[in-house]
Amino acid sequence: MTGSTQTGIADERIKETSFIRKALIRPELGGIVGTIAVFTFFLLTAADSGMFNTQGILNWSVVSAQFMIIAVGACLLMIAGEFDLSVGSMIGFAGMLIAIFSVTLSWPVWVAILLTFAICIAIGALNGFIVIRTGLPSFIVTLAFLFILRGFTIFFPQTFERKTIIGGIKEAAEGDWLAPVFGGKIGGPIFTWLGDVGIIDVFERGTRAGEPVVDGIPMLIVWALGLVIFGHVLLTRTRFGNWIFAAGGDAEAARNSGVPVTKVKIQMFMFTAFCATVFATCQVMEFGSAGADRGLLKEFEAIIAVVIGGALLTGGYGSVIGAALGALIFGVVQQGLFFAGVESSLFRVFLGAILLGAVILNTYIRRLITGER
Amino acid sequence: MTGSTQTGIADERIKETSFIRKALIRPELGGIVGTIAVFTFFLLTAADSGMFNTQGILNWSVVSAQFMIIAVGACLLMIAGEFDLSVGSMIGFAGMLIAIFSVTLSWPVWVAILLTFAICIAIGALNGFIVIRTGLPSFIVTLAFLFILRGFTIFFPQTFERKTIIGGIKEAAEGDWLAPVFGGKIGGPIFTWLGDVGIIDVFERGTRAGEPVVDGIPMLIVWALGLVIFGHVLLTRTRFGNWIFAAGGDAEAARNSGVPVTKVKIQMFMFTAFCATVFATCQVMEFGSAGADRGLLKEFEAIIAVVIGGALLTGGYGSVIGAALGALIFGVVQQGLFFAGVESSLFRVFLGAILLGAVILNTYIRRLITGER
Amino acid sequence: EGERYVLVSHAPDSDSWWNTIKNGVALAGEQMGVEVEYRNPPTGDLADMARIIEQAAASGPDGIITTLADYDVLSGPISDAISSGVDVIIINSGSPDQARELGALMYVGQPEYDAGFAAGQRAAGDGIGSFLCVNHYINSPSSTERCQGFADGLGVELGNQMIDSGQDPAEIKNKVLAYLSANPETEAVLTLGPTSADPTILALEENGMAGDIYFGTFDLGEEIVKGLKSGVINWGIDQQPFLQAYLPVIVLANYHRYGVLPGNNINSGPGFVTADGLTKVEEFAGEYR
Amino acid sequence: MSDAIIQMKNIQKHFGSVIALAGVSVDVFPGECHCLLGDNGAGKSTFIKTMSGVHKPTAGEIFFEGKPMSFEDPRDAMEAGIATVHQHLAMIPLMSVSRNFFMGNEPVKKKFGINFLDQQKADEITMQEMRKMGINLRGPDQAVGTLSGGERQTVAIARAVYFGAKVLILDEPTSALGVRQTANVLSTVHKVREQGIGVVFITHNVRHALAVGDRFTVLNRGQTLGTAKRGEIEYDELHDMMAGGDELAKLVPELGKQAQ
Amino acid sequence: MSDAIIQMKNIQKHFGSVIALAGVSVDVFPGECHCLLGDNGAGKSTFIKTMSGVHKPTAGEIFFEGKPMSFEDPRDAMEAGIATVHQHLAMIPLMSVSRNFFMGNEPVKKKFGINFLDQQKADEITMQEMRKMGINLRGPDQAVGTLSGGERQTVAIARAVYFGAKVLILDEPTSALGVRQTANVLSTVHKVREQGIGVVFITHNVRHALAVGDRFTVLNRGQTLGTAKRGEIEYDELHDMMAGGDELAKLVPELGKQAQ
Ligand SMILES: Nc1ncnc2c1ncn2[C@@H]1O[C@H](COP(=O)(O)OP(=O)(O)OP(=O)(O)O)[C@@H](O)[C@H]1O
Ligand SMILES: Nc1ncnc2c1ncn2[C@@H]1O[C@H](COP(=O)(O)OP(=O)(O)OP(=O)(O)O)[C@@H](O)[C@H]1O
Ligand SMILES: [Mg+2]
Ligand SMILES: [Mg+2]
Repeated sequence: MTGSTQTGIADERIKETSFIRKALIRPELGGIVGTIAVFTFFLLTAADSGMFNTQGILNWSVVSAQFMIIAVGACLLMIAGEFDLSVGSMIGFAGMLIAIFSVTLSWPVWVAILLTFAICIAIGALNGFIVIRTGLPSFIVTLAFLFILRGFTIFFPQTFERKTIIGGIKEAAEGDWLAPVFGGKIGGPIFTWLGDVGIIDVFERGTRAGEPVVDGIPMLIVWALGLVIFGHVLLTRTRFGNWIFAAGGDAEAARNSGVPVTKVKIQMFMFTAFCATVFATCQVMEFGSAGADRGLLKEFEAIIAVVIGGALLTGGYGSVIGAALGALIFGVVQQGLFFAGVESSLFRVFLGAILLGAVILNTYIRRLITGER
Repeated sequence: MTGSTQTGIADERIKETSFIRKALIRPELGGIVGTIAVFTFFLLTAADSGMFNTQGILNWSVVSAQFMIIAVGACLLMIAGEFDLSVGSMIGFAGMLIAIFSVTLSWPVWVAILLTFAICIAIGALNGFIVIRTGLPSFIVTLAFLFILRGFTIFFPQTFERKTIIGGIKEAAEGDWLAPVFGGKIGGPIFTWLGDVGIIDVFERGTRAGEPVVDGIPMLIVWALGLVIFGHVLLTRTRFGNWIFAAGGDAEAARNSGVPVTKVKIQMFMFTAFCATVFATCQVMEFGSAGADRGLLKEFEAIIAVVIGGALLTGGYGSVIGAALGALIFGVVQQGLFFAGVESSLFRVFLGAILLGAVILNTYIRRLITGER
Repeated sequence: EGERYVLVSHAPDSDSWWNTIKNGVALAGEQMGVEVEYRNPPTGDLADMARIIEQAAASGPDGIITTLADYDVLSGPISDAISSGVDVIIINSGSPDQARELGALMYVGQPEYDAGFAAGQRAAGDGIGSFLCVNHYINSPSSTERCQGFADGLGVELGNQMIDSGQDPAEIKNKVLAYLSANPETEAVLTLGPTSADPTILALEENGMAGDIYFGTFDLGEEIVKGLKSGVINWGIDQQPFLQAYLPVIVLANYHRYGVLPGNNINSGPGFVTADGLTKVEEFAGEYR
Repeated sequence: MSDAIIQMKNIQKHFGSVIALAGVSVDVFPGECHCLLGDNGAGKSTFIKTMSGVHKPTAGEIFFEGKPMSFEDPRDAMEAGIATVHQHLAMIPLMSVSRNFFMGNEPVKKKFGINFLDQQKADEITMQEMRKMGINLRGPDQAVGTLSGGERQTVAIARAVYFGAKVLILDEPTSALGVRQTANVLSTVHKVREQGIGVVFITHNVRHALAVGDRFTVLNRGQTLGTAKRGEIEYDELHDMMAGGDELAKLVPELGKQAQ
Repeated sequence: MSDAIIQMKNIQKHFGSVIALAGVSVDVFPGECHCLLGDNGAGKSTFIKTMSGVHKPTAGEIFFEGKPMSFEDPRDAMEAGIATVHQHLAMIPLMSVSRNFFMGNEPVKKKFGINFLDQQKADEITMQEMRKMGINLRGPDQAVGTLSGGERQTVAIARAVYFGAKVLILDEPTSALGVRQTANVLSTVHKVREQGIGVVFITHNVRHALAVGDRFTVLNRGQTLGTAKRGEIEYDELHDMMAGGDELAKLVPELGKQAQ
């Protein structure tokens, strides 16, 4: 067991690589660089536009938090080697279910929410089950569900309520114990105090004159951070996380090594559905209505955030922190271009360019790390 | 060279398969079965709704022909192992270019059309070039172009014309030699004659009373059939077709065997762009206007038609005839549901279900053919 | 001088009708010497629109001009904006009552349902009993309200008379043809804007029903004006989007400069445009009309 | 015979219309190296896959330490003590060596009542085990994709050995290896066997088999041609059996002999 | 020396920071079988890839039939008469045998002034060539995915031979093959050589090399250890050279010797 000198420490066939470069190259590097670049850009161009006052910060934080919620699900699923194009439709569908249960059928809101979660997670599991059993690419299977779920999202309210938008959920949710978990805000007293001592602005007039302009952190942000931390810990610190990487890296090899690939993949589909439902519930509880158009194209936005964050589209590689940074970049750019006063139709052009730039950078970083060819 | 008895004619390790089954299983089988099923269904449920009179047939033929045009491009590209999510945006973009050239800049329509073809095909080549050079998945690269092209499609007309719909192309195209190639109809006299002798209906009321209900075959259908035949011959009867299969089946192996994979893939991206431009030009010439929202989601519809037609999403396998049948199924179902009076929001649900059913059937057929595991 | 106003709409980027608004607001800004911005959710998602209003408020403008496409979704952000000292004018959708409830300065526009209802009554007066509503934007609540209002104005059940046509012109055209050949007894067609009206005109020309079938449409565009002129379209409902964009800027600027404010809401729409007096409309259709 | 770790009786396996195994029986004793030989497509991989729980046999019985067993999936087999190094490597190039090493058997550490991955332990063990095998990694987080084929094979074997299997299955571990790596692997097999572990060693190469094998079973077209003990059988005999009788030797005498 | 078909002089090849070849010279004569031996990662595949136009050398010269040559891509090399069977098979499983057979060299037939694929000719030739190799296909449209590994290897070799190469390069054609298939491949090499074609045969297996080789070049870590003629060198010597000197043989004497 000693004859192998080919693995001696010094290898004359490898040119040197510097230490700093090695310390820097990690999956999130692209996301970190991007985040720094984006903030630098907007600090230079839009500093006095209100983008970085309390309200402004809350604004892009909330938008980024939205992206984060679905990006975490999409990220873990992508690392597990699959992806889900039905996320956007699932958001619309879940919101509509809550509305129908709580408004049309007048069930208690907590029942509506829990039941919706159960149904959506079951649909996620069905997605996963079909993908695994038929061996079809998840692109196709979830594309089918993109259409099916959107179809029902339009059909149900038209059939039951003859509208494509169902409102009145805020009223229905009054006094409900579960609704504030999604639609509430936390930290109110702190913000009141901050407003009182003048650290943040207060409303100048109206019924809420004297109250701080930001009266708490929306639960949406709490969910986003919670999911990012959960996802990150799950992925990097647990054995299940290792299985996610393995399932996405090479399903066959993982299966041979005793990783329960089928279970892992289906659970990731369920988790993605869970994230979509969290997104939908927060939105419905905040705005009090569900519309048939909610969530359009969100699946792409989730995938874009994840890919900007350094994950490999084909699975087996990525990071939740990266995806969260991707979501932050996405949110800040989307809102920031507005603050900077850029023509809104050009947003898509920017988005496309950022996406291309980010993946090229990420690919380069990944090749350095994994020695992939 | 004779010691190998393992390949003797009779192999006791293979159970028998019937001759008929072998004769039947071909890539298009799923498409053929689907087409028969769809027509049977609508003949039974919607026979008296006018779906199968002259007008009705023309109706779903035109819709199917549209899908076919983009499906042929998507099919060849998919067989070459890539796909293009920017097809829909390209349709909008191409139409807008024609409108801007011919209306805003008042250039002759034929110049506008030819220049648009040149620009769009160049963009297709750029797509392909980026995919090949960076080794990124085409999903990401073309997703970026989906956004970039749509952004410009909205930005240009707003900047030049302060509108998002540019009309007046019909007027500009009057007397142009190239415009009728895309927007005209052929076979008018034959239809007049058919109407006169009573084989097809004539209008009973309105401004056109006495004229035959169908006064010619739109060039759209001619283009569709032409492209299908061209694609089919190219794929199955030329050496280039073999290279398309090879490039998609295993790019590395193909390259080692001397197939110019890079060239093949880039040319297929260009061909897809060409098909999208044909689609856009036909539409602009027929309707006389270009809108910033044209072509939305067409990329998915093309992919769905191709996949229903039996192609493998990951490349190396498929058939243009199958894709054409997929487009036909798509068009007939979409229009047929109207004739049959089904709630229109359920169309998406049907589409999703058909997609799932078709790919499962196709996967089964493919495994029989290729012995894939 | 130099006031800044932001107009937030609920329409997706590529919508042609809203383009008129965009042009109107730009013109008003130029004339009044104020800075104006037009913002909209790229996909038409109202939840995204709420964020844009919040963001507009954060950027500290002097006034916000916004639609009220869904009271539930938008009331929160709008009332927060008002409370933080931004003056708000509601345009286009929502209702004068809702605008007042929120504390907006005024309402400029014509509620979708009411417009549809009025159109329905007019059609009923012309002896119409059944119709086809070509909805090219089924996801949006306001489109559905127009169809629903029309049906209620006619006094019939909406049911299957509204079709989800999609936005592809060829598909719209062929779906209309399919519907009309499957339901030949249909007496009227209602389209919701240029996107659905233009292909519908072609469809009717193709099946010979042009000029024969009763045809009404919302909003104006080049082809619609031609249709009105040739008699294919009986009437168009014009809310004059230009005014919905232009007037609020004028009102806000004058309010901020001189403290003057009209006492009433403004009805932007004169209602129906018919073949009479189309010249101006023709000239500026899609741009300012 | 009753002290065999694993007994496979009359195993059959069909894939659709393909009969991959038509009744194969093999048993493995502790401390022996049981070689499975056979031509391409003979069913060797399929056979050991039923042994390691990847496939379920269509018919036949498996006894593990005397008790009838049926493995639902590879985890079951692993937990029972069957470690497998598959022909097509069970390594994931994008993952680090230590994550690969512990894939499916990650060490955990309880913290706040939750089972966390014990990354530190995993890293230490990986480095140490790889060093034992003569491979000096740049670090435990080096991606497997950066290793050479021989190194990867060694990681896979080290992993299997480390997890204290009672039976170690190696599916053609030497086929793509050079002389040095081959010697390395063979001496590992030798060492493992001396620890009392039963080894199932699959190869095309009769010499490799003879170098370490105690018993030899030849498969042919899904059936056993019999099992022989070391010393009972000679190189030529084994070679002819693999080639499906002596016909081949006659046909290409010069090359056939010299080659193996 | 001037009648060598191909002369590779001092070929270097770097991949980023990896030096795969550090100056290797080899020449091939008509009708000879030149064996390339070497451990994993020695650079054998990289070397023949520069020969067949897949890689461009970082430094060094290639002379083909005495004239300096630089191949832009594999087509150039093929057209010059260099046929290669790559280690990782150049076969596409989803495509039919006949389409694979002619991949990159499809026969064409002019009709209406357009070059159409001559499918019938392709099918006939494929069936006939495969029959020559002892493989009876179900039909020319059978997918390669349904063939066994050995059969696929044979298709690849048959293809290379058919296209009338002046040099045939085989990259480890036998490593995954059983006894019978190996004998088959070796006898094919023998036949090809007798037709006056130069063969470059890469293997880890010294016996396979000795069975058919005329000259032997050993690569080690990107460098040549020298070239020897048949009869000038013995099994043990070659084996030790491959293993990088005799140190190995001392370390694992029993196994090392017996194994190969
Ligand atoms: N999943 C599968 N589906 C269908 N047939 C299969 C499957 N796996 C193996 N086979 C077939 O079963 C037979 C035995 O294959 P197996 O891989 O066990 O052979 P092997 O002895 O390991 O060959 P090699 O020496 O080439 O590795 C072959 O005919 C093969 O084609
Ligand atoms: N495309 C590439 N990019 C980077 N490194 C490469 C590439 N191809 C080969 N190498 C490296 O070059 C060296 C030689 O590889 P090569 O494949 O030529 O070896 P080989 O002698 O064929 O080995 P084997 O016997 O395992 O096939 C190895 O260190 C390998 O990792
Ligand atoms: Mg095997
Ligand atoms: Mg090699």
